[in-house]
Amino acid sequence: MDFTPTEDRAMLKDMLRRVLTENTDHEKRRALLASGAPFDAALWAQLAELGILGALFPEDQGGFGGAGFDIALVFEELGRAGGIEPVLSSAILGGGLVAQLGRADQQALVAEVIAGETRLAFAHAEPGTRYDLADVSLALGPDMTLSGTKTHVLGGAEAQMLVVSVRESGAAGDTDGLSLILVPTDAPGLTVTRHVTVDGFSAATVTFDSVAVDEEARLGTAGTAYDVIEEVFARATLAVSAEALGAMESAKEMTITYLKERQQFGRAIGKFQALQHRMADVLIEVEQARSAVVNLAGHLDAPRALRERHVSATKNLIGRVGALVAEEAVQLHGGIGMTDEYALSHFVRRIVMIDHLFGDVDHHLERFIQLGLEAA
Amino acid sequence: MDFTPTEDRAMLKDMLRRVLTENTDHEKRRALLASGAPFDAALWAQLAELGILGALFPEDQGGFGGAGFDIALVFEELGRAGGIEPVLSSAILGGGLVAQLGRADQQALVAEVIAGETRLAFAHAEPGTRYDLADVSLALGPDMTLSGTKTHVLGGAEAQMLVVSVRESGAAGDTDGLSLILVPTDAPGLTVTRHVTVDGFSAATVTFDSVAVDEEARLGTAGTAYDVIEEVFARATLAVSAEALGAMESAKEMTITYLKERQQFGRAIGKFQALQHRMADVLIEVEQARSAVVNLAGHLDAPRALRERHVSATKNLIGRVGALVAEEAVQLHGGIGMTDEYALSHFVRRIVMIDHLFGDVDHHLERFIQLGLEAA
Amino acid sequence: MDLSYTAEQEAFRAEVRSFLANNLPKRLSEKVRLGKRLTKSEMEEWHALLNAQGWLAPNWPAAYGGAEWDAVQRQIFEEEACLAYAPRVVPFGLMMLAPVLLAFGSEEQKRHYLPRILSGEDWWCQGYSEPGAGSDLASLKTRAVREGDHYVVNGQKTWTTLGQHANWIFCLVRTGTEGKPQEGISFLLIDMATPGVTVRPITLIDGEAEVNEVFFDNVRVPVANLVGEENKGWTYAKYLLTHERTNIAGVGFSNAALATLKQVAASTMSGGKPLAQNPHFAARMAQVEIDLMAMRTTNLRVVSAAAKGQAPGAESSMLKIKGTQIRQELTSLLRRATGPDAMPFLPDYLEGGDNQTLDLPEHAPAAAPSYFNMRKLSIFGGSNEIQRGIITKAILEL
Amino acid sequence: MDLSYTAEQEAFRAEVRSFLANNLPKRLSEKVRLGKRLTKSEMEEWHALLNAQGWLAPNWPAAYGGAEWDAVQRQIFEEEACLAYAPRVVPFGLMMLAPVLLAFGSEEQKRHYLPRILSGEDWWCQGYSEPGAGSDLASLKTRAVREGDHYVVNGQKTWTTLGQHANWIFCLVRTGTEGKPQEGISFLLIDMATPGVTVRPITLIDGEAEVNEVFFDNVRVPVANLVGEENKGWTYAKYLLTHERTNIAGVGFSNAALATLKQVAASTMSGGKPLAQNPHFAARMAQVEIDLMAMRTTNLRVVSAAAKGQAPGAESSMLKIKGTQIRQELTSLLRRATGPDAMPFLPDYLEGGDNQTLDLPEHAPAAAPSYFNMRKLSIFGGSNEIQRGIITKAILEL
Repeated sequence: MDFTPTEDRAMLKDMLRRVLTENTDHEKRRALLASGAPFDAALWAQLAELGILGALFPEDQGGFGGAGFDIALVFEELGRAGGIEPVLSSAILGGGLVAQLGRADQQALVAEVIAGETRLAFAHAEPGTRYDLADVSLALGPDMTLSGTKTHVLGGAEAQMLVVSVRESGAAGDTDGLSLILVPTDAPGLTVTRHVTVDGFSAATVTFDSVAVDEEARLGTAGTAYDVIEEVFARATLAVSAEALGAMESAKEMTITYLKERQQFGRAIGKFQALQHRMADVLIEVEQARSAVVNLAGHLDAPRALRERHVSATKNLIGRVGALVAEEAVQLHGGIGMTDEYALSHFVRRIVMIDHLFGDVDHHLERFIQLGLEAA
Repeated sequence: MDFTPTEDRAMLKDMLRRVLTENTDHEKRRALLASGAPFDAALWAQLAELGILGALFPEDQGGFGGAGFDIALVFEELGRAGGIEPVLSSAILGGGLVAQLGRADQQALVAEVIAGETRLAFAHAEPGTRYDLADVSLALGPDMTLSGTKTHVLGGAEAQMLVVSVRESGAAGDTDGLSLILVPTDAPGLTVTRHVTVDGFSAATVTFDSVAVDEEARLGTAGTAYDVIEEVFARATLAVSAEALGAMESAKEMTITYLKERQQFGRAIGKFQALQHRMADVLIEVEQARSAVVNLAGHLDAPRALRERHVSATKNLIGRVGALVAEEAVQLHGGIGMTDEYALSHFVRRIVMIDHLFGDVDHHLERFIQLGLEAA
Repeated sequence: MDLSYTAEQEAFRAEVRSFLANNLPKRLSEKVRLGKRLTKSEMEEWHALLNAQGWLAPNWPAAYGGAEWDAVQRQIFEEEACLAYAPRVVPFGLMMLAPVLLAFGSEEQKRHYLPRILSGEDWWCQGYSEPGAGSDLASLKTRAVREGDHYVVNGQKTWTTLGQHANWIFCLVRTGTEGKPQEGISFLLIDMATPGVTVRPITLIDGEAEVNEVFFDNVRVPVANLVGEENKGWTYAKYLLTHERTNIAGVGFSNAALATLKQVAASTMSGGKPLAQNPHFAARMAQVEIDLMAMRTTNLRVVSAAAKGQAPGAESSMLKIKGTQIRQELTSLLRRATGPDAMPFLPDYLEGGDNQTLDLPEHAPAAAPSYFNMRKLSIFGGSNEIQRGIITKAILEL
Repeated sequence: MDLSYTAEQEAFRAEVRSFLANNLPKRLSEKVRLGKRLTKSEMEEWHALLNAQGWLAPNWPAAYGGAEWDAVQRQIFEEEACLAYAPRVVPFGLMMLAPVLLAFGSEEQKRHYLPRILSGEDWWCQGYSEPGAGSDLASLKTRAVREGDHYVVNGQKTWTTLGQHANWIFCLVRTGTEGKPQEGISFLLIDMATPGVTVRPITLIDGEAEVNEVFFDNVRVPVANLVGEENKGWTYAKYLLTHERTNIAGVGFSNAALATLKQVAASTMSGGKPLAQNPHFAARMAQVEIDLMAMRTTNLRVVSAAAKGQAPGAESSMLKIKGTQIRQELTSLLRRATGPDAMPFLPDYLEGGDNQTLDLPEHAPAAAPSYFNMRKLSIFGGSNEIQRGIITKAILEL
């Protein structure tokens, strides 16, 4: 029972926070987005160079971390700074899948991901699918060509290579029959259409028009990808939960500062007891969110049933607390909290939209109940 | 569209409030309960004499009211005063069933109920049943005897006659096959065991040991009682919703008064903004509760689907708002709000326990959804 | 007590419904239904259609071209217009300036300005809020100094909704510094074409530039543009707050939002069945529907009292708070119903582009932006905290 | 970061579990499990069993018979004891008076009083609150006037939990009237057998007489019964609030309450299937379970920092609030799970009667009374509003 970070992690955290503080701010991010750039390329290179991407992989995969608490640390800081760099899409999702399943020759990709030279993305969702991981229809038949659409592909337009989930047998919703295929984004017949998300990230729709793949492109054994997808989504859920926590910390701190500085009716609005008590509740719930992140980080390598129980508990709690923190931060700020030019807007959008990633509060509440009934 | 009470109702309301104000208070109620008396017999006689029971029946049943707004008016005032007299059990439930279904000779009972001379009760729930109205097992077979148990019979120990729901065909949960039988409480083989409820009302468990009944005792046609039971429960739901509203009004007024009078940290606690804002929210929700009561009162004679939609909407809202008002009233009072000797305790217990009568918030939320799906 | 409408009221409802069916351009209602943003000319189009019908100014006297509807009629119109997804009428001239002019303006002002509001010649915006003031409206700093026949105005207003389309602005300005802050405020009408007026749009959290900052740099305003008496502007502004806040509960909007939500929940598949049959989502949806059923009646109770001449005071604060909570919950549920499809940000589509290449459900692009935009409801127009303060003083008397 | 317990801690847990299995009388744990009320002798029985084991005073120094457990050990014991439905140890002497004596009492006081707490010879109760004071503790009025070798005490205390069983009371009394209200308060030990002490039970909203009023009418208390210095009592009382509020989150209680709730939900039929499978009820139950999973960790984070010597300050206010919310929600859910069977009021059964004639499920009679009783959690011991004030000052620095 020890809640102190190890010395290595404490150092990494300090360094990451310093780099992000020095290199990101709201003005810069707005200018970047206005220019059409998907993220800050210089910062991306720096993160790779400093080993931030390597911290997300264990030693046997070429990194120097990869544990739940490493992921939590990195993403909490990214969330706190409001980074929009494709760490989640390339390292946790794409890189995580290749590292778990890739053959020796494919593992070279992981080293490139860690170096920031290659970016991967995971093309999984399809039109009309929701949060069910097995809801995949894109068929890979004996002719080894793909035709269809993948949506909401995070970082898809900036990736050189996609990990694509495909169905080789069964029907949408079956956990059996799923495979993963590596497809370069410049493959003939593949079209990537980029869009920006509400919270400023870059995503894409990917269409496949008779895109030919071969057996070499396969990640792992045919038809058995579901378990690894679920495991990588557990890691991704931890990542965005920690990111939401970091963004909540920023929103909370901005709000406390604002309460102290903003004068109304002749005094700082932080002197109004009704606002004080609401802020106290926000504080308590942010601590609960932190505990939820700790719980999932500490159970990321637990047996599947226990791990997934924490996945759903944590994502549900993060979603509930996130909505409270985001909405209270805006409300306690008043008008200024509604403006795009004030940094709070970015944190609020990110906190709220994270509920739409990897399952929302309702999805995970239902799943938590279901897992409990299965265990009983 | 008119939300002003008719002149007759306004007069009835004034009179009833005056009578209740003059004749009930918390000390008197505590003394009554401590003495073992189930209710104030003198007040009961006075209510009957003043026509309060008659106001709950339409003219063609020997009363002079009986509309939703009459029921709402009477029970809001009973709730406001904290009355524990058996108006619900005798007039709305027992009396309502006899008035709806009774033969000409049985209708004489209604006149006795209105006069307060005879008290009826409705023996319906059975051990382990919950809020499903059709969950009745007590069998009436060809030998015309009853053996079994009815629980939670409101006013059962003070009634001269019981309306008993019995099953003549089908299984527990079927809406078909239910009948109603009139059984005197002194019938051989019938035992009434009285208990007090958490909120100070009198109830009973009734056991039947080969109690013989005859065809004459039947209310209405065999096997078809469900629709009338549902209708009478709609009226009862309105009654307890209005009663809860009245109790909320009292709890709210006591709390506002307390906030003005109670000094802490050198000023009235009502000057603390955090408490002011919570009280404002209580006020808003009590207005919502009033609207919910109005909605149900106004749709009590609507077609079944519309009526029951309002039954479930109103009871759900009353349950939610009731819990908020009760819990905030206690909390804003502090310690004194926790004591039995302070009148608030009675209102709080009644408001909360009304959620356990005729279906709680969850039951009616689920039912509201179900009715919506059926209508769609 | 009677929950039913009179025959006249039902006939009126039928007339409104028929007018909407025959006159509301589908082009506009589809944009409203999908949460898209209307252009200036589209807003003007609907304004003109209502004016032609004589229904543009429900609460003005007939002498000035008003419809003279009572509160229940206005409520009926509001409900029907919202359910038909009619654009909202831009309220600043019609509902906010006009009542002040009618009550406190000179005959000349009424005769000059009111017809131009109806005709659409003048588009008014509101200059109340200032960057430093917020909920503490009376602490405003924009100054108007008398110089001969003019006031010279310097300062800044903010949160000026649709100010980018307006040619006139009605402002609260400081003309006196003595006494309480409320005492030195005047109500001034300013032509935005006057030299020294600058409008800067503010992009909000949803990505839309719906509000503006308005700067005044030595703007010369004829003294004739003062409404009522100098230093009495606070009284006129407060008059609006207590007497003219019809539809503050937003019942019509909520009815329409609930209808949209139900339709989306019925057509969105989740775990192999419609989301409307998911018990958790259905529970949230049912709860807000139940709250709305009660609030419709709460609103009618206040409206019907107002129709009897009892001016709604702090009751409108209660309606504002509950109405806000319900509207925000409805947009929150629509966002969540939309699931992953709520993520893409498609400003071109929202600004009116006919299609989007991502093949999303039609309601998806506006789901998240509308949710973020609706956070304003509990902030602007007197924050819900200010409303709780009003309730505390006026009803609780604490 | 490491969420697992050390081998020593796991061994300790096993030892606790085994002790409970072998020593906790089923007679007592069944009463606790069913929410029944323990008699004085039953509470004394458990006190004696723990004393025999040397586990009665976890945080006392060994020299005085304490177990000297660290914060994590105490947490483990608490969890296991609660899950085994052990009675709670009456805390007033052990956890509240003793730390004050150890820190501020004279050697003589320690040697005299501490052993008698362990042996059960003295049953202490707490005399802090007064009818007029409430959350404003420092405004207390009970006066102690020095007359020779005695203080003469006059006044009234209230909310004195289990005072009906106690023979001693530790009191905050006013010995000075100058300066701030906090400055003239002293900490006095009073033998309740002294003439002039009267105890009057207060029946609470749940029907139980758990708390009392204690009246002092010219009660003569030897000066030797003063703890520490005169007029310094406020410091000693505050010491308790910041240093000795272990288990304020009530995680152990909540674990046990959740276990009971789940068992009831699994065995209660509703609409033909167990209530645990009703999606609405299951959702409420899952949500509070998820909150509790997080709070367990929040609590351990604070406890583990405390074990490292970082005194928990305002963090315990956060734990108090969240812990209260969870415990109250759990009793609220149990009440609702019980349905109509929660209605009968059966005080005899709750006071220990073995059966009830109504044939209700065993947990039913306590369901509603426990819900009402637990409302006290957010009021007594520093109301949740007071805790939010502490957070505002100490953490938010507003």
